[in-house]
Amino acid sequence: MPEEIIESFQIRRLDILNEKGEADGPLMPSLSDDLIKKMYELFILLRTFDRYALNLHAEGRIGTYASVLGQEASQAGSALALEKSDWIFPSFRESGVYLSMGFPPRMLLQYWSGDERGSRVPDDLNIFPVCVPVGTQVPHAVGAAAAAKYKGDKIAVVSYFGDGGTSKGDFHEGLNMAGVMKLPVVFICQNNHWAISVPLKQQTASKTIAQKAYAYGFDGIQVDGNDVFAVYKATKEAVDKARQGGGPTFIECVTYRMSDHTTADDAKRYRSQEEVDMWKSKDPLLRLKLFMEKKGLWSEQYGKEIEEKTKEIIEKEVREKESTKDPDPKDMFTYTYTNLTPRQVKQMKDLEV
Amino acid sequence: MPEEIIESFQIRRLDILNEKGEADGPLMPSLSDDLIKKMYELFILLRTFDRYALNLHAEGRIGTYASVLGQEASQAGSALALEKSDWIFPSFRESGVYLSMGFPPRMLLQYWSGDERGSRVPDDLNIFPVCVPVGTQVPHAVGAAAAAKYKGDKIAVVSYFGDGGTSKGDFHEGLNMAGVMKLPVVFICQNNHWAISVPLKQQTASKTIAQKAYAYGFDGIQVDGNDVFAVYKATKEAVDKARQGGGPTFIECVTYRMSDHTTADDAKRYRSQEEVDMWKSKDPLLRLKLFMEKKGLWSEQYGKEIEEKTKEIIEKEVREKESTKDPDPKDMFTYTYTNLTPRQVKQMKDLEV
Amino acid sequence: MPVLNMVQAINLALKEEMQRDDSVVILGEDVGKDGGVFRVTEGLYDQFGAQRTIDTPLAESGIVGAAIGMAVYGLKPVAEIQFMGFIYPALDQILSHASRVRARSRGRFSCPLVIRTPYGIGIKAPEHHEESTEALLCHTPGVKVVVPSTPYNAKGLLISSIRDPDPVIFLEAARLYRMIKEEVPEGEYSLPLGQARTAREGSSVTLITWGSMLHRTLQAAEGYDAEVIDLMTLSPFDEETIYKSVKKTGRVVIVHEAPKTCGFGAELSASIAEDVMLYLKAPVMRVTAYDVVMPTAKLEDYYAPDVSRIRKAVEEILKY
Amino acid sequence: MPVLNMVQAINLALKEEMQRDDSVVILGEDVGKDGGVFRVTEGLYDQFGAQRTIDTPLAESGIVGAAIGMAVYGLKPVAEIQFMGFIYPALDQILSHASRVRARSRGRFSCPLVIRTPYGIGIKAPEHHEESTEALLCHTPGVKVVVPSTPYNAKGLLISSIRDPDPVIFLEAARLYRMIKEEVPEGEYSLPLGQARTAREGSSVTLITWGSMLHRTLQAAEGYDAEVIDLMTLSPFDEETIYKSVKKTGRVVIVHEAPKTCGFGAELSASIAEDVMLYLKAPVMRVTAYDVVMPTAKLEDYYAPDVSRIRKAVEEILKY
Ligand SMILES: Cc1ncc(C[n+]2csc(CCOP(=O)(O)OP(=O)(O)O)c2C)c(N)n1
Ligand SMILES: Cc1ncc(C[n+]2csc(CCOP(=O)(O)OP(=O)(O)O)c2C)c(N)n1
Ligand SMILES: [Mg+2]
Ligand SMILES: [Mg+2]
Repeated sequence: MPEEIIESFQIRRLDILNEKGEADGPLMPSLSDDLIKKMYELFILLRTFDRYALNLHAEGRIGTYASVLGQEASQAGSALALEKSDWIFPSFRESGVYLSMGFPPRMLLQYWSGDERGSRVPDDLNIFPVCVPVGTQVPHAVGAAAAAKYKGDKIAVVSYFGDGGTSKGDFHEGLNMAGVMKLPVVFICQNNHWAISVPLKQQTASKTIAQKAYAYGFDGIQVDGNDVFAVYKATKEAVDKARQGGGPTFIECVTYRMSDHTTADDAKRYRSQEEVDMWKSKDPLLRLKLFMEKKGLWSEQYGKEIEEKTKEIIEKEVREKESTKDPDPKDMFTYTYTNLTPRQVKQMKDLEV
Repeated sequence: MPEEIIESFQIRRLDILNEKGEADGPLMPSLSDDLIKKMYELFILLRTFDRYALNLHAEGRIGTYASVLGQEASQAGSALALEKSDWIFPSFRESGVYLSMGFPPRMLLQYWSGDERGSRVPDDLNIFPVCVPVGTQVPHAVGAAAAAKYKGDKIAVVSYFGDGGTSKGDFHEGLNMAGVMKLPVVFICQNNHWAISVPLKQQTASKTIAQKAYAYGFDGIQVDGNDVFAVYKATKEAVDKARQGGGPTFIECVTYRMSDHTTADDAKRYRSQEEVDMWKSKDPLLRLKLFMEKKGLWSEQYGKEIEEKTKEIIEKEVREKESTKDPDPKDMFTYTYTNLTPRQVKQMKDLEV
Repeated sequence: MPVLNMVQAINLALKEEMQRDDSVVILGEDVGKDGGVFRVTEGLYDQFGAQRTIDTPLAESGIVGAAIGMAVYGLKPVAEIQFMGFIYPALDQILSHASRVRARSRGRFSCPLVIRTPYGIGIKAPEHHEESTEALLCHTPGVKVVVPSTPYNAKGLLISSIRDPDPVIFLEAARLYRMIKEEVPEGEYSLPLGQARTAREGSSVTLITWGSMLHRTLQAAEGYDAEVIDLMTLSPFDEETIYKSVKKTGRVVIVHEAPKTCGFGAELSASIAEDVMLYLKAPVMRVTAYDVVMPTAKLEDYYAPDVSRIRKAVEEILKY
Repeated sequence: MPVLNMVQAINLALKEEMQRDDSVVILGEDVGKDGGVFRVTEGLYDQFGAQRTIDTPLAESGIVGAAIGMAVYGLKPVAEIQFMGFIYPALDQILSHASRVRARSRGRFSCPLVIRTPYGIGIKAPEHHEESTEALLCHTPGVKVVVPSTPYNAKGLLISSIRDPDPVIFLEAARLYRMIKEEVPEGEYSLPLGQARTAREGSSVTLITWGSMLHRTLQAAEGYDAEVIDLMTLSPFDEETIYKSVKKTGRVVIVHEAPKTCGFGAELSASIAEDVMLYLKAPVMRVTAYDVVMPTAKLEDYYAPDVSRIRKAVEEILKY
């Protein structure tokens, strides 16, 4: 009875599309040209939305905004692998996921303006409103997955969070419960290397984030989060497995937050330009474009067309958002409970003056 | 750039002393006869204390009590590897750790009677009072370790918790911080297979508890928790490593809760007698005794002497505890803040009537 | 009609609601096979199976967080927190989410969950097992707080809580679990949330209390022409019943077992002062626990109001 | 004397205490290299290094739990919670541990820590960034709650809080951080905890408030013979100063930005009713936020008291 090895693990990493736009043959999933174009068009949508949102903030026309620049592959790539019937529990940096699922851009802008009507998710989307307290959305996803399993619904639930989110107790409690109950849930960590000013190394001593899954008895995989094919493939496999009763999967998308944390932040205070530049060369859009060019799926004209179409869409959404009247102050009473309490009825009278 | 393995882990398990009392030669640490006898004597102390406590509860002379029966090797074995200058943050099932560190038995009985003076830890012991909210003591240990490191004190901090405790957010937040800061702290999980009525399998899907350490970037090891030599050795190595700046270690002691959860519980409602019987054969005391017999360290007479001496000690402690007057109700005011608040001064007058 | 104690009455409410509605599921620590540490969920595991009486890992924030996810998805989860002292790790989920799902999503999502938890003094259990921090929850718009005081109202209120479309915290006085028995109808009946009851009529002083303290208060009221109001729901609380009584008696004593400062009694007193002060013949008095860290068993009897402390206040207020 | 805003005053207090006492350490999210999201800890990382200005992982319960361990071990940790809305996950550590270390161990251990956190409305930030739930903490015996209202008292109170042997929650009104500047002495001075100050003298009505609301209240008081009391410490609060003023004016308006029900105003009102009711010429009034889920930027101006709502209450109470 010597000292013995009783368990071992190996953490896999998936890379398909490299920075030159070359895809690994055997690993490359079979994707229709339409889907690949959709990926590209979503990238443009996300990037355009992001640019407009940053500008609108700079002009004081919306409030604090959290940019998704650099994380397009992680967000659009994973969202595209989902069905409309799947449920999504995002954090606050998932504008790209919302947009990819068809959430109206003007509502996102409303949200970032502090207008809560922006969080009245359209009835045909099973995506939860933005969750600000980091990590707290994880148990919600687990509970929804438990409910789906109990009801026999063949859906998957996806929870998004950042590298910082993995430090929170709720992350742990949620993943552990998902493991025990073998729930149809996929945990997608966008490891963008920073939690405001805290670099990954100070967030956790774990070499990969993917390996944290093994603490909960299910598989974790690391993917190049700037590689839309890898993200798509890993997510697709995970949601399929979830729907088939195979239990949870953890996906670490290794990516980078190209912007400041939010418009309230100044990243120059704590990180080097060299680091940012290094990641510029790993841009998810550039490599997708190179790939498509090689396949004959991209031309200058197509590129221009998409850009213009997208700009038009976003500008229209901005106009619509800006022409929306401010919410009725009474809304805060109306939605606190299903019915007003007697005390609220009295208090509401203040607003009538 | 194919799918590749980027990280791998192996979980080790340490067994030294088997159920027949045979020790593995190469793994056996070199222990003085005195230390081995001390282990035995502590086992008897723990068991005697436990028996008396259960009886006192049955007679209504103390309140709810959490038995340590079956976990003597995990508790005494680990405590014996510590120095007096080390700091300990126990949960509520560590009577055996308290006793092994020299905590007065009568104070433990006071504690379990709801007399808070039992938690006024003697000045020469760095052990924290019982922590009831599961898992919450883990960050305390981490903070103490950070303080020790900051001050340059060459000590180790030890935190104890159960298998159930590993599910709590505080466990996660504490271990993660310890990993990042590379702190001199040892996490000892007494995996006794049950958290009240919840069996290990429903607590976590992780095959071992030890492997959870790899989520935090440090080593975890599983030991036979009913094998005092294995527990001692693993703990000693871990505290030495901590003191030398090597950072945290996680030790999973695989053991079994032989009694009900507490005197308020009836384990027959949820677990089988067969399982309990199976673990009886793995008794930590029996195998230590067999080992000592073989080594000529145990004789009937020695056994009887120790039992009687221990009984006398415990009986004296029980008498002392029972002859102690009840605490002054004013104590609840006296210790809430360093100084009484004006409001408390007024309220305290009630007690003067 | 069966004569039940509070544990049995709550158990019956759960059983009937689970029978009636497949979307009602129970989750928590030891609620399944063990039937709960107070046996409140006894028998439900056998009847409804592990899918509907879920023994969770030891993780209160996870339990409440998962219950929120279930509720949003369309179930009606009834989560148990083993003791109120262990609800604190779940406060973030309650304050930041359960209470806000409806408001945040402007009604697209709602959160019809119930969190049951035993609270309060009187069981001589270890530290953290006898908390009474209802005021924290009552300061949280978006959740309701219900505190039954007898087997009959426990069943009726729990049924209403489960059917309520908003999150409800349901506080069960552990001291009462087996203290009193009374007739409890089988089958459906429900007591509306937000309504107090007059547990005793009287005209010279109004005693306001809830949950565990009701019984001591009733005892203390004996021999006086005292009205006793049992709030039953703390949030939203029934101003009307209180004010009616205050207008009649002009004297108010509030009894609760939480520390005085910022306890729910403060709100009652402040509301009365604001709205019906001109009817008062005497200052509103509060009989409460002291502003100290809650002591354990040996001192707990000195901590919370007992009959004699309540009587003393009644005597004093009657002097005005 | 330097003229500083509140951020600078707090920064100075931290710097001076860290210089004076090696056992003072800072920990929290982004407090180190970034100097805090409001720049309150700016420069401390450069001066005192990563050992004393610790950028922690994103884990509020862990931060407070670790701070407790540090305090018990002999340090004087000053933990920052990035916004008060993120203190909830740490409430368990505060309520179950920080507040009880001394009582539980009968004085063997103590917990001299400070938890700083920005609170309150007025910065148009996303959800959860403008909470004002001080009442929860004031209902917790064993912790103190301090809320400065100007750069000068922020520095003095923070120094006292750091030196206090018990745990202190230090609430910094984010709206005030850069709103006002005043002379703040360099070097040691401290303001005792538990003492209110009369920010404005008057004799016809007493306005009681704290933190961010002080300035609106002072504005509202203009033109009236109103006394304004700035509590500065909420727990334990200064009954004496309040009662003295109430005895003089006979009229009280309490102003806070938390929802009304079970806000700290309830305690003030109840205490006044209990202890000095006979001096009152009018019901004690509360001007507070509404009992609703706190709205975000677009509606926040309708939510909390503004000058006109405070004035309305003053006008009304003066009619009595
Ligand atoms: C519980 C909690 N604590 C603190 C914050 C403030 N905060 C907002 S985002 C953030 C960092 C999040 O980092 P990460 O999870 O990596 O997500 P990212 O911003 O990189 O997308 C912090 C500290 C918060 N929102 N919630
Ligand atoms: C936060 C919290 N939740 C619930 C409880 C009630 N409780 C006490 S012990 C226990 C089980 C603990 O299991 P484990 O951690 O394995 O320790 P063991 O009892 O086996 O020593 C529970 C649920 C508690 N004390 N604290
Ligand atoms: Mg990040
Ligand atoms: Mg256990």
